[in-house]
Amino acid sequence: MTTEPSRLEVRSLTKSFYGVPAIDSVDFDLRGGEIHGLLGENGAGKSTLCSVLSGLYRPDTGTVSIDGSPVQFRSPHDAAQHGIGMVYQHFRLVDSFTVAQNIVLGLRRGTRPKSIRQAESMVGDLADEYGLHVDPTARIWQLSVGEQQRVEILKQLFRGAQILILDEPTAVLAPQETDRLFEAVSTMVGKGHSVVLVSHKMAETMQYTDRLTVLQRGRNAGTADTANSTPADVAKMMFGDSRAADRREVTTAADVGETVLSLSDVCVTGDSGLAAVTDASFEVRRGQVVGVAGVAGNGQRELQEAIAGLRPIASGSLEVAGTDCTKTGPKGSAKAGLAFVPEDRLGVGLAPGLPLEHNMALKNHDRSPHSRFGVLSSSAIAKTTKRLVEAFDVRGNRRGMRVSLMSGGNLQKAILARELTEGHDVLLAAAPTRGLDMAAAEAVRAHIVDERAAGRGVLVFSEDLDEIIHMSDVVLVMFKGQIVGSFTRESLDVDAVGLLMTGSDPTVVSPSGSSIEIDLTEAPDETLDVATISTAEEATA
Amino acid sequence: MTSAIQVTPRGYAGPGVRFGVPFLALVFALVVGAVILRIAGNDPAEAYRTMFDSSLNGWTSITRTLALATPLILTGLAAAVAFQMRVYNIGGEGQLYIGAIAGSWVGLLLPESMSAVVMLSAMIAVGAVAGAAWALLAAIPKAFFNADEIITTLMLNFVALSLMNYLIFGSLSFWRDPKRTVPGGKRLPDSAIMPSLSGRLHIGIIIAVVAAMLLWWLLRRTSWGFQVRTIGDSPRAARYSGMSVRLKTLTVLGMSGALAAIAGVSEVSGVTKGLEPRALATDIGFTGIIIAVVARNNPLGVVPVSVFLAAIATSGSRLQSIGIEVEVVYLLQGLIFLTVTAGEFFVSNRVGLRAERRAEADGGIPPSAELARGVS
Amino acid sequence: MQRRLTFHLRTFFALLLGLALIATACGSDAPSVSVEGATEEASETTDDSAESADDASGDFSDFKVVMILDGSAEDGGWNTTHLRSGKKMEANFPGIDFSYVEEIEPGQPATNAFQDAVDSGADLVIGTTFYQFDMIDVAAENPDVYFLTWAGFEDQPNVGHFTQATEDGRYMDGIVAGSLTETNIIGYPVGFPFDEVNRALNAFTLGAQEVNPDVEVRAVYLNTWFDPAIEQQAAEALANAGADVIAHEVGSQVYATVMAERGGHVIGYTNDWSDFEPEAWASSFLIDWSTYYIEQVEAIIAGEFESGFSYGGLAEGWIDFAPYGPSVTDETLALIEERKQGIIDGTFDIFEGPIVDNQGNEVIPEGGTIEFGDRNTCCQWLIEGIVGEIPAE
Amino acid sequence: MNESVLVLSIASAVVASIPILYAALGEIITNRSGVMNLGVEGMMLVGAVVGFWAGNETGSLTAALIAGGLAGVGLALVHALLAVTLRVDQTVSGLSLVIVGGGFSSFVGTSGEPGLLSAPNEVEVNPLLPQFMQDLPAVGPILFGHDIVVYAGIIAVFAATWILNRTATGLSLRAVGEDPAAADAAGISVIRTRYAATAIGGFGAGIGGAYLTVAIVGTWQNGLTAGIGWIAVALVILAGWRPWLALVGALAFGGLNGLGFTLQLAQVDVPSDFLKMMPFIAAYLVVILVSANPGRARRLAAPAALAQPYAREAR
Repeated sequence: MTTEPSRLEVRSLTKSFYGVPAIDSVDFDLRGGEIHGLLGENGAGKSTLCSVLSGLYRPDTGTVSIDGSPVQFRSPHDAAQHGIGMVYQHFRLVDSFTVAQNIVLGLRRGTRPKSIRQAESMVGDLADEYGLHVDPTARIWQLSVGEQQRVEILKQLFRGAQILILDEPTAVLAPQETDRLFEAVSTMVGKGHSVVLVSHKMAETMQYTDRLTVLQRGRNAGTADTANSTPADVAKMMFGDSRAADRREVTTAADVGETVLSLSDVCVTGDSGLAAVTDASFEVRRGQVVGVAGVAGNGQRELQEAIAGLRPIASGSLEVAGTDCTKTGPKGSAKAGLAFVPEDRLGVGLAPGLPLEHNMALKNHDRSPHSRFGVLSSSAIAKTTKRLVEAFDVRGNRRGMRVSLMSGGNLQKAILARELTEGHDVLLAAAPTRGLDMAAAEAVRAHIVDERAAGRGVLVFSEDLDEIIHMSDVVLVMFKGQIVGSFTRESLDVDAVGLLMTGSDPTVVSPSGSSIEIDLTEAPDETLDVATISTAEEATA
Repeated sequence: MTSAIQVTPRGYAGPGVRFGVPFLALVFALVVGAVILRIAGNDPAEAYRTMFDSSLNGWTSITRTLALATPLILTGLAAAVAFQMRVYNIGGEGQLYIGAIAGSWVGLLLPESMSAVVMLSAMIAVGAVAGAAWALLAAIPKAFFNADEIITTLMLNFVALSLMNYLIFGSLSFWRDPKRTVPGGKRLPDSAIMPSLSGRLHIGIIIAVVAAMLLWWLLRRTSWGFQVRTIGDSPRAARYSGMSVRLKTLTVLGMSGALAAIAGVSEVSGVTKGLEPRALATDIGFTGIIIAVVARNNPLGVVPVSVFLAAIATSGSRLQSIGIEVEVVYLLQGLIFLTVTAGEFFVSNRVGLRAERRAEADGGIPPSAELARGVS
Repeated sequence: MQRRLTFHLRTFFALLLGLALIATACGSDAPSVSVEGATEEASETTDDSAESADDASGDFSDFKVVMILDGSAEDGGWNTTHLRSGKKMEANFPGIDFSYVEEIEPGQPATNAFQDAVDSGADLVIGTTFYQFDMIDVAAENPDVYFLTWAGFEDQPNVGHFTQATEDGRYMDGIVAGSLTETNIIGYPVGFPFDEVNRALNAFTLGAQEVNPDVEVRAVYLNTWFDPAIEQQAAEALANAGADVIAHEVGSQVYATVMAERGGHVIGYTNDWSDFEPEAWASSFLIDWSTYYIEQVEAIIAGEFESGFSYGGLAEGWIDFAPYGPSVTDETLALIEERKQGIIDGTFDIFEGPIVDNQGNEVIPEGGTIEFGDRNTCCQWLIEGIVGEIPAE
Repeated sequence: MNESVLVLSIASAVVASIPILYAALGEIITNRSGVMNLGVEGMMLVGAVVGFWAGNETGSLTAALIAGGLAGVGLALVHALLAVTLRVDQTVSGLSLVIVGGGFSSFVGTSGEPGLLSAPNEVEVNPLLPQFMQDLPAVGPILFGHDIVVYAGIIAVFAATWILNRTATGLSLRAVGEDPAAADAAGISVIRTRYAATAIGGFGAGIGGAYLTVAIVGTWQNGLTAGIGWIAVALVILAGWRPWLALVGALAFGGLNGLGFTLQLAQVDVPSDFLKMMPFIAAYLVVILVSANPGRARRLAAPAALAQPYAREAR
């Protein structure tokens, strides 16, 4: 396999944004019939490289060759013509169209089916061939995330893609769905396709790829055969030093105190008018981190919004630090002692087009000293900003500059600065480290753990199961709007959590959705291995 | 393999760019206008000199330009305050008519002997309330059902226009002067007419400029304005921080409607002196929208932009007397709108033949996902 | 590809630069022309003081008249009529400086236009539509300049108002329409109901009834001053309802087009459109304000201007007629001649009572009439035989 | 029977609806690609003056319509440049177009010597179908008595429906209007599609304006369209961006003024000002009703990316 010539050859590719290179003189080779992992931290240039390869961006300098002949892509269509298909992390599907319509969308005359019926049957056949089962007549908005991803892959295969680029395909998938995905990927490779697997998860990269390339700060830090590499080698390529090994182990639980957040039978209605959260009951106590695991789109966002007062609670009750906040709205929850770090940093947590000063005063602009009788004091606001920026080491601000120009890590620190310096008893943090580089994520986790040490309660939502497992004293699992599992640190079973996240093992779920006891000794060995691997990854990462 | 033209979003536009680009756009419009004038067989230099003479050269010219600018400032402010919150009130035109109808109603209803101060205050107050109420016809559906206000306010313009026409031309209403041989509004009593400052310039200009300063202060220096600007930037961030988007939608659209309506009161009271649909339906509201955009929704910017547009418009009859078609004025106004709004692209984006290698102050690479959210 | 793009861009900028240069070049040689014009204008203005010195010589070059039109001078209707009258006046005073500005909306633009006219040294400014409120302040501030404005009502010593006796012409048009209709339905689209229109409509119907007592005149109100697309629909609606003659008010040629299509006849309004659809063309009265304009200029020069209201019809020479269409019979023409002479002699009175309105009220008793000078405030009623109503409160 | 007021009124209404229909169809295509163009009135005015001029020069209906259509395209491309390439706020750009279009049309119309104002109409417009069909009772005048442009307009409705819903081109167009990023990723040029759709919108409005002058009114006047373009904008919303509903709406609103006059003649007193409000009140109410009822919104609502500029590099 390793002796085959390069299908795709990239030489000294550079692409800049804002005059800053996102990738800088990158070389990259892809052989026929291989799965090639592309690793790197966020911002290392993985997405930019993929976007150039798929024709979305035009590089500033450098060459791309396919089967030895140089090519220039002026559009994604051009790239597709040369057999490159890209599956984005955020799917590029038209929600209101059917699966078949999405797949034939944009095909030129001659390559597209004659009718939509024909398209549907062709899509059906293709799906069977690769084991990517999905109903060709279904509309995209009716499909699950995993199904939508299959549509994306089918779309590329339908267009004759020989080289498939999968951009963090497992980020949105439950473990079981991940397995199905890689089954399909190995089918593809078996049929002669080459696959680029973009990831920042070392475990899956080590498990599934033939070779891997690591990008670091926009440069190629090395390419290696996976079989000959160890996680430690790869980590070294990613970070350049052993800094990642410092990842602090979570200390034992502090003294658990009184209840600061309590939900009983909370039901919430989603945007579509259907129930998004059903009968959620749990509590968070002082000195405790409660983590909620679950695949995105299972009601987490609605539940967060309900707790923060942004979404009405249809039935049930909510208490923040002893105050009933069922109907008090965002101001009420905040006043009762809730600090909230939302999932969407820009747009929810911060007003992206406004300066940092404005954003630092977002929640208390109408109180003294920031304003008196409705009139703002810009000097008081500037003073507060200065204090927060210094306390939380927020960098990259310039007077009058819109905050959206700051990096993700600094934005998250800014939000934490604002949320954690007001008097509060409980922190609600949603996907607090998503999209952050390793150092920034670590700083954010440190702040969260400090909260527990300071005797406050923390409720964390994350799609990163490892993060949840490492930080939490109590792990809750959400599936289809319900809390389907509850584990203490002692009772934790990673495999059971994975199963519960996909809703695929009802035998161990008690009817009421209350906490369940799982005997660790009964867990199959294989599962333990997975858990061990992921733990190892986190340890090295 | 470099592209010839490279467009990159400009994160931070300095004052040179912010003021220089519109200025260049203006020059560009004037050059294109000159070419058109030349093609039409006119002398561009003479045309532009005449425009300058009749609008800005000398106190008399300035007063008439300011008089023409008065309603434009107010409708420009009406649009600017709504646009600050990204509520697109396209209904300034209709709100102006409603203000004119309500204002003249008060002026005709109250006893003539009433003092001018009371009379004018009552007219402005009732006109503003009526305009706000008319705007609420779009604001309430917007606040409660998220009904697209661009369409609702646009549609209400035509309803208001027909209503005003009906009052004067279609019926013998309270507003119509039965003694007139040509349909027209009853003339307002002297106490209901805005006192002149100089020539045609009436106190409406003071109201307009004070409104601009007040609005600027409200938006920039109060917590109300803080909230409006937050909502304008990100309604979700505003809701997250406990602001009532719904209430602000109602108050901002209401305020916007009130400002446009005051433009209507100012016109009936200071210029037409009665409800005269033909003189009122001259696209003052629509022009206000474009003024607000050119002024980047800054209330203080609305004033000079309005004055500038008024200066161009005021020269119509003088241009004719040197043999230039009056249409040239409309054409030139349109060109200026187009080039200056197009210029905004060059304010928010850097367009060059090659991408510059210039590090942003941030130093880091903004992850593309963050960028997308920042831009959209 | 990119090279080509760059090339295009360069060409474009070069072209633009070139155009700008041309523009400035043209600009730079222009001032000599305009300076000349300016000095001319200036000398005129300074000569104003000596205006009454030498009018006997027949040179009126020191007298300046500016006419302000609310629509296009080429509208073939109201404004064309005014301009035609103005040009006749111009021809009457050799050397007189006559100019006009068009498309001046009422409101601030009109006020500015009046002010501009005064500033340009006009001795007389003529406003051709209801500019009353727009010009009255300018008139008050410039007592040395004279103003004439159509259908005004407030008096200033230097302002004259005027309205034409449309009924004198409309009666004759009515005779033509009454004699031509076969369906006995005559369509009469009007912009808005107001005194002047009602008066003309009444006179028209009286004329039609004189030759055809069974005639029904159907009025529709367009609720617009000028809007050919809507006028077209009104014409269609009238034709659909059986009208075979349409007598329109201020408006466009669409009525002629529709009537020509349907084989009917059209009666114009102060336009000679006999060439447009010659077969359908029947008649039109014309307004000629030149008599009035000439009188006023003479009075101003003689220092005898009298402010106030003037009303003129056939006898005063304000009303004339366009050529009649081929379908109008000699018999009809003879009757028209008789009635014209009668009005001029004072032996025929259009509004001689009894006249009953279409609500059944007697509005002019037996033996009564409306005095000529009072007619401009008539009518708030429509006579029997008109299908249509004046909108109520 | 064929002389009855009812039959004749309906026949007149059919013709009067044609300019609105063409303009609305064009705007539907434009909107479906995600571009909002409020400048319909301006494009119609430009189409009207250029169409009338071309008809006057050539005497040909086809030449008049094509010239008018192309003039509309010219102005539409200005909007495309501003709204698609330069990403100017589409509402503002559209409003500017109305002002520019109005100024340009009156400039062109009055600049010549002699101007178009006094020019006669040289274009002859004849019914398409044989006389015996036109003479059929009731259906003759209503359905068979019209010129080719009327039938072409109705064919265009079906063509537009078919293209939008049944062809790959329509699928691409709708994809650009629903989710430009997805369309871009599928290899569809968002910019080209939006330019094309905006140009088609301009062509429709231009033809509508030209037909109004040469076939209906027969003269050119300043500001001739008098709000028809705005009615078309309202109609597109009312029709929920569907061509066949636009046809129904155009027939209803096209005949509205005529209906007003017919009612006046029948002594039914409905103030014509209130009739004129109808399309706008209807569009206002429909927008509110659709928004108030989210369940139906999915089927009736605007293209998801309507009025949103698209920039690939910004993603």
